[in-house]
Amino acid sequence: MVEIQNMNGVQGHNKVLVIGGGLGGIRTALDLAEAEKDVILVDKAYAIGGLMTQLDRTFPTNNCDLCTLSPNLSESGRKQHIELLTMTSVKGVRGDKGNFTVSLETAPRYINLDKCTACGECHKHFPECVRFTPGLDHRAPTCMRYPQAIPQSFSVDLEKCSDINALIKVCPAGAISPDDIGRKFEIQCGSIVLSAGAALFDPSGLDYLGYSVEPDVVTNLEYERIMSASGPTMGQLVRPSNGKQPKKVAWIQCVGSRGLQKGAASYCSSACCMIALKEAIVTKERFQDDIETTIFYMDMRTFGKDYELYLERAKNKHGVRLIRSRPHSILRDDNQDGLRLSYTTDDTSEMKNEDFDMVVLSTGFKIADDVRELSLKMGLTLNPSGFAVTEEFSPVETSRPGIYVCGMMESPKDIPETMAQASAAACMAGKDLKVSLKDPDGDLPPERDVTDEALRIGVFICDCGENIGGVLDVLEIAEYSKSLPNVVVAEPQGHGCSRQSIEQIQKSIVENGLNRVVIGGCSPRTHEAKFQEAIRKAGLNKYLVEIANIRDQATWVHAHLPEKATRKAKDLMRMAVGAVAESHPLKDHSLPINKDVLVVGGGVTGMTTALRLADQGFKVYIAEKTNSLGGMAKNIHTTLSGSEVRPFVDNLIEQTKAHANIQVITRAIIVDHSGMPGMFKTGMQVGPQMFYRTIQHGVTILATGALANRPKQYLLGESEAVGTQLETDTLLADNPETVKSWDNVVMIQCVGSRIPENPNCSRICCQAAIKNALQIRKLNPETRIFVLYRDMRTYGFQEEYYLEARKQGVIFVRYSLDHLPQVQAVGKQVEVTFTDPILGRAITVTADRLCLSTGLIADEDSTEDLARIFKLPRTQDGFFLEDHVKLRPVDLPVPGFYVAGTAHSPKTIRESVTQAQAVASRAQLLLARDAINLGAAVARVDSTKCAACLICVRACPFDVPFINADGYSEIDPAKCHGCGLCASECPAKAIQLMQFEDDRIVAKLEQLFERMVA
Amino acid sequence: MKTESHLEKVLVSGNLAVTSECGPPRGCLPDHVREKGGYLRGVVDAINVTDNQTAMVRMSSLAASVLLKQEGLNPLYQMVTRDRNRLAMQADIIGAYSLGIDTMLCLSGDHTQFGDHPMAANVHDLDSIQLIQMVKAMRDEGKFQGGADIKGPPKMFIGAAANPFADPFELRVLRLAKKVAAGADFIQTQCIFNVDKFEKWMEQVRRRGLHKQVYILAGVTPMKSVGAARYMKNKVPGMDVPQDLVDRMGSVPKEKQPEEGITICIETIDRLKKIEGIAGFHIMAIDWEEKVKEIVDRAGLLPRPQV
Amino acid sequence: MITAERKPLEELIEYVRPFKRILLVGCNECVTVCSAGGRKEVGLLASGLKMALLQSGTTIEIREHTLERQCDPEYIDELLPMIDGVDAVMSMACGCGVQEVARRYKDKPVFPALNTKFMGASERQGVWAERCQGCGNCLLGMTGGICPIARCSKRLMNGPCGGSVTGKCEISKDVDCAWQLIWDRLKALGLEDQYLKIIPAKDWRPAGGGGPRKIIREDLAA
Amino acid sequence: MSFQKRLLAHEFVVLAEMHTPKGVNISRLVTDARRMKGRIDAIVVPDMDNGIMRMSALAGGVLMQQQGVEAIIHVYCRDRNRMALQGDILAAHVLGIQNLIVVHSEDMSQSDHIEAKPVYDLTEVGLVEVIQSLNKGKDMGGFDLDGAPSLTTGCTIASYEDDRALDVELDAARKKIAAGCSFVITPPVFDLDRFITFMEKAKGLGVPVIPTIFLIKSLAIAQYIANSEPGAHISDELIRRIRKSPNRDTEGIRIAGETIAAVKNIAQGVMIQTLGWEHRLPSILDVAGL
Amino acid sequence: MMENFEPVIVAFCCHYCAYTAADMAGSQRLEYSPNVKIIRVPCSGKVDAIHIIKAFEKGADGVYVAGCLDGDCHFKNGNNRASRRVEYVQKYLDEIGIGSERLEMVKMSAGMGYLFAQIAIDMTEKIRKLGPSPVRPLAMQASQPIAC
Repeated sequence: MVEIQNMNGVQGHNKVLVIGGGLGGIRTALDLAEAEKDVILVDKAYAIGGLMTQLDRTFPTNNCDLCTLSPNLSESGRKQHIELLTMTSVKGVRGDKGNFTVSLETAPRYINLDKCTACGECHKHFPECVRFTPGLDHRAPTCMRYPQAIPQSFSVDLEKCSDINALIKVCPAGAISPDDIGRKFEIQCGSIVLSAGAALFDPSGLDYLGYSVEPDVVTNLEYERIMSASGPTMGQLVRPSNGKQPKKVAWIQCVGSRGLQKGAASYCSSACCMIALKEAIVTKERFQDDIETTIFYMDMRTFGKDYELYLERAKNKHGVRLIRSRPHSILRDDNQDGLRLSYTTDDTSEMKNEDFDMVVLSTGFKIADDVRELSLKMGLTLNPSGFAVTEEFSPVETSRPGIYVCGMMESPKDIPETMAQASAAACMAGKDLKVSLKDPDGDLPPERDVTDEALRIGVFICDCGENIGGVLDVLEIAEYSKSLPNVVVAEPQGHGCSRQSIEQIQKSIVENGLNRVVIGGCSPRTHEAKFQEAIRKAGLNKYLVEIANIRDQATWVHAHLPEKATRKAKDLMRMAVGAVAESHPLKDHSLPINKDVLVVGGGVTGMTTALRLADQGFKVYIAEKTNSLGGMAKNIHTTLSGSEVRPFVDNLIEQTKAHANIQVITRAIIVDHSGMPGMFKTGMQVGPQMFYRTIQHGVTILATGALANRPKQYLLGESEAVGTQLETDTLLADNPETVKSWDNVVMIQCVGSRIPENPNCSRICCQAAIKNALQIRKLNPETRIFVLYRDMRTYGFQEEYYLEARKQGVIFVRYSLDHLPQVQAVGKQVEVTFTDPILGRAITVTADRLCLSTGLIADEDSTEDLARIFKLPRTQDGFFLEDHVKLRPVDLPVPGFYVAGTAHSPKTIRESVTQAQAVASRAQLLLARDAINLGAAVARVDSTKCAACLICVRACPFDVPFINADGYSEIDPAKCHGCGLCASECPAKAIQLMQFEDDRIVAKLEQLFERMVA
Repeated sequence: MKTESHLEKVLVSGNLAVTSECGPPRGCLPDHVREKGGYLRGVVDAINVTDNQTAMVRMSSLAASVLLKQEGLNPLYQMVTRDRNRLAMQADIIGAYSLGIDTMLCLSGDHTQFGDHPMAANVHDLDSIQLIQMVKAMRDEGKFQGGADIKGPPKMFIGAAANPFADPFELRVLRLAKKVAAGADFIQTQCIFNVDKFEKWMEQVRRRGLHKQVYILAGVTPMKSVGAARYMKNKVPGMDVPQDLVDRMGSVPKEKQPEEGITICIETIDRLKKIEGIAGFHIMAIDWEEKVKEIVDRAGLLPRPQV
Repeated sequence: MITAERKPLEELIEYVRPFKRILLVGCNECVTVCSAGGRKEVGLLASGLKMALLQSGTTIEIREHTLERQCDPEYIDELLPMIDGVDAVMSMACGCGVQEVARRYKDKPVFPALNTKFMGASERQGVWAERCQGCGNCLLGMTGGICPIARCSKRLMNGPCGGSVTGKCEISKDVDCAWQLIWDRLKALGLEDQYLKIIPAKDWRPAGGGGPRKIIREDLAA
Repeated sequence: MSFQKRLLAHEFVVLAEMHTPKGVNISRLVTDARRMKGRIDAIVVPDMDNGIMRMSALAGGVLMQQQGVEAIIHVYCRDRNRMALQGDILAAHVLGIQNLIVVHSEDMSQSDHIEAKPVYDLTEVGLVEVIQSLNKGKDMGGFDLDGAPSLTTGCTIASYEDDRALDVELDAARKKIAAGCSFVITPPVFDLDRFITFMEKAKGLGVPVIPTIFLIKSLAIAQYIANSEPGAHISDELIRRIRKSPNRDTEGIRIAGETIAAVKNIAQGVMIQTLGWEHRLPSILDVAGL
Repeated sequence: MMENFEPVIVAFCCHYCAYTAADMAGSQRLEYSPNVKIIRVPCSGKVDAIHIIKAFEKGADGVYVAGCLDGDCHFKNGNNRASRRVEYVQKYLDEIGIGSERLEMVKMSAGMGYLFAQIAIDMTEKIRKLGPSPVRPLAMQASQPIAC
């Protein structure tokens, strides 16, 4: 081993070390890099991507994960601020916050990354010694780990290699280096983010589930692999035992979670319910009535934003069968084809048997031993399950200052929460770092002048896995495209957005002298920028590309009409080829950015965001509607784990008020808004006399919170004995004597939630009920507490408190929407009548206190007002709708806008803080820049045609055009918003909107109808 | 005395003059004119003969005037500037005078849009004030408008119209002043229902001393029904019918409404009589000429003076 | 500016129906400004005519061209290379343009595509209103800068008729009473006295009463 | 006709409030004023109301005059002593401003200069008396002026919650009127019936009453006023109307316009308060039919 | 002809709402008629009358312009201008003889994938009932039934 001391430069500590190249680690690294901060990203695997790269699709959009993740992956590959170290593990950490020294060890890959082109020759000839499988799958996969792997390279297992010299010879690039001995070295950094992810529970030890003996019993991850287009069966759903398509598939939930089995974790793994629903829905979508899907569950934990709607969709639209039961066993008789599940349900004690072709075990997450070891090595305090312990109100800060965690390291969670936490970790880890500016265009080749060249169009068509290729014949489309005028090259391109494909496209541009490019793929809304950048790197002006959306507009929406979808795809390709022929090189316009921030809402979320950004030197305005800071948290006294909320909130308020960079504007009502990212102007009415004030800012953060729901139900507001959980929390803090006097307490869950009028789950009420139940029992262990619930949704570590409550004798009784509890006032008490499903009869409890779990709802009035003023979309139930529910949970679809906290959806204080920090990180991406790119879509006037008629001057919504001294209309590209209204109204056709020129639009029309005339 | 006009004589004599009108028929029905004229014999001092009233084609005002003259009545020849240019108008004026017509009213005329020939060109070579000027120059200077001498100038007694109720109100008196300055000898006003407002107008007229320079004949109209009242209130531009009059018409049974209308008309005349500067009345009983006598009688204006 | 609007398509179809190939000529001056005959309207009309004729089985070729101005011979010369190939010309200009094109190209039928309306001003986007009738002897100095000839329905030169109500003309509530406007303005300017002056009978010769008009600038005329 | 003359002639006056900038960028103020020229009778320029330091009303008023729009400026006792007040009032007259409104100055708690020292050398009534005295050619010290101003002075009535509070307000107004005020500006009108009742009581004041018309920009603003200022009497119905409107900001304009039309025959004018949305004034007047 | 008639419909979709809604329909896998071909524009107000007329001239059987909901336009009032323009062009289409019912203005928010799909279905059905545009070039009418 070669010892290398300190490979960093002078500013060695001005970096963040991110450990773990999964989704969370990548997000953290990207956030930091885009905020112009330096990152070292290490992963012990030979390619980054983590667990998510193995999933087929993700809920709730059922998008292909690779499509959504891979742009992020290749982004990370290109960033100048990120140094990527694969096959590298952390050996030790010395020093303190701001001044860490980390020893690392890189294992030998035996392949020189600089030379390897991932051609696959080595693997073809020596499959046994070339590593490419994820290793998680006990059945042999047949492809690379995933097609967009970063780095794009193989890895050699030298021990298994019998003939090294032969291996060296097959490599055309000469990349095999058997002398690679790896290295040990140290790096310095200022802070560390640990995002090592989770492992999955191994169900082999559970005999009664038959996992180790029955090939048709698989884990959920294996099921994902089977369903995946890049998986072992190329996306064919077949039974491992006989290769036939199953007819009945069952899912068994909570395998390895909620302390149910031997060796199982005590917590809830949080994401498995949604995963099972997704797998069932995707199965149903693909096979409809050919396959029957059944999920055996204990509590359906669809507590995330709009997840309850997903559950409804699974049940009602797709016919996924849901059975509340823990199956007793999975058995197979020798002469029997299927697997026999034995189970009982609530309504009967009789054992039921049912046969299935496949059984999927929803295995939970756990911390892998090596990760636990690493955490201990780094000196972190861990909880008994091996998760890093963090502060209640600072969810990503570990016990060791300067070391942060995100994702599964902190607690089991799903992707959007991981993304939010990853951004939060970036925010916290990067807050003491200086930006290190680098010239972004430094390595760009000069732009080729194509003005006098004859048209040479290259067409590249993505199959996007099954997404496009599954419906239509990509090869056929490519052949067809070749026949179109001026097309020089037309070829299928797999996942066009993968790094590999991008490189091939770039190569083709250079080799074939292409000067226009058409991509047949997904939406230009999401991928145009990526391909623009790609062709720019190949020396073309970035506006010489056109995207035909043959996925979102053809294969996805005409999946059952493959022939017509193919024909439509051809139409779309022809239109794009025609249009790209009319494209011209354009120049981007930019403007200096205003780095001030407007935070709307002064609750915990708003203040946290403001403080994080203010600490970074940005001036922050907090516009708060009420006359004081603090928001909803002021009414909460303790958390489930018993932490005091008040001191935390008071401290936040104090810090906020004292911060030199923060200006708090209370009693501020936003009334108008204009501008664009980096130069917004917002008008508000302030103070009791409501004077009008405008603030100029670069980004806008919505932290407007939510309202405590108070439905007129169960005598709420009528009987003194009835109150919400929030009010009970206050009583517990202020009047413990009253609480002590209660003999019987009933809690009703899901009041005003999960009903047709408000279909979503309020997420926080189950833990609130448990919290109050435990508190009440602490004050008076004699109190009898009944919790009437529909599903207990104590996700993550909340489950442990749920178990504790059960242990203490709190009685949990399930009710259904068909049999709602009945409440009647009796003097100062209330009589609550409900049906016990196990006993099957009605029970009446005379309660001294009825606590209603009413949850949070969106402040309909105010979100509607703000949505109108800021032009933001909302969900059906009035929360702001983020840009991408999975990967961009705190970004709003309007650039420059972010959302955090309960304005996004109901959540706990801790979760709100995470989002607040995440938003602070995301906002820095924009604020780190000095100029905003306005793009090239601006209106341009041809003065020789202009009649100076003033129609553009009057039509422009932003008062940009004017008649200049020469007597012609002039449009300042820096002010033009690019709507094209002037162009469409100009009677002299003197105005063209770049990128949307008339010729380009008419070309599309001409091409669309070309076929019909021919 | 500027002319031989009977109307002028009545006015100069200091009596309250009474005029009424007769719309010529829409066809060759000379008897019709004679019949209408008959109702007014001995009742009024001059009979206005309208000129394509409301822009509908009718027997020419000149011809109908001559018919009345032949009956021994005193026609008041109306002329609008809408249909003829200055040549035609001057020709007709000397023609009329040659046929014994010595009193005329100069108007601009309703817009063709309201009539049955909306496609017709509106001539408006002159406006009403310019017409007055022209007639006055013909009479007093013996000159055609183009400047040539007239052999035997027409001695016309020149009338003009005034609407005290149209907008802009401030301009109404000024416009009257202009007409007086242009040479109007007498004025017939728009139908008066809103006596209060009319009084205000007269006040300004008096302030300017116009009532001493021109004879003002107050226009009145008997309403036949509440429907007619409403129509005039709402549909006729420049007409001011107070709501209480409409209500009053509506408060009596339908068959009594004509009677009520006449009563209102007479009450109006009584009130107008008290206003300083009123030289007479112009009773516009459109297609109701037979009632004029009753009105004049009940208003105490009969018999007509012989001058 | 001279304002115009497109004739009903039906009428235009009848003009061009006998022809195989026509030239549609726009004008980048007044009619562009009033959105009646600029490049855009030329394009719209060409497409519209083609489609309308197609329905009766007639195909027609329409060449489109927009001149800087159709009332100047130098610009009209631009059409020379195009004119031979067409059977007829349709002009999207005011009457001047139509006549000038016809004068220059004597052997081609020339049809008007527009109805020339009036000399007007744009009150606001998309609304043009008559302001001048070109009477050749401007009265505006006496009428507070508001023309009673172009804007009074009866061209009254000495004050409003009896039909003026709340500032609107008797012919329509949408038409301002010109005299109300004049009076308001005179009042605002403190020039009320000006109203009392009688404007004498107008000499209409400069308005065209003396036959087709011509302006000759001796110093400029060639 | 000037504002003063219109008041005397009992003609309906339309006033609009426009704030001076916090800073020296007067372009918006000037543009707004120019746009409204001819459509309103005068522009009311508040001084540093709400305790927000801005360019002084005196300069703002002069700017308005320069644009050819008559100005009415606020004067109050919080920020200036009797010397400064008198000096500024004389200056105002010399620079062409003929109208003043003596307003009640708000306390400094919501100010952007909370540390500032309030002056209160004079009371409001005292200030009115001073103006009258100046009009007559004498200053507060009893010294003769070399040339006396002639200023029309108005006063305001504050928001009141009940009849008792109203009586107090009317009493105060009466005193100011006795001291020389010749018109009063009322608080914003949101409830027409209530305003009619108010007008019956206010008849006795004997001077023209000009209600404030407040532009409600959003639902949140309406709710805020309803909650924080019960005296404003924003009805649930009004709030519902805004909530249900497909276009909430133009709904406010419609409400303001309709209110103006409704008070046209009851009051002697309106003072429109748009608080930053002066560009909406023309639309309000359009709705009002003015 | 009518039975096999597959109309071709052009949908001009604004980038911010309608096009996003179309993408949304895609990610929700909402099936709609393949007859609808989308042309993306930054704002529905960018759709020129000429673009609409040209679409018909080239052979479209139906056209619709899809913008944001009232008050939601990213460019203030582009969608309302588009509405007015569509009304104007509808009148012209009547004059030409194509018929105003072949052109529509629709409005939706970015989240309304279902509405996008529904409108595509409805519009296709409506145009199918109306039959081919009377101005589909003669050459096209002569050719075999046009499937989409």
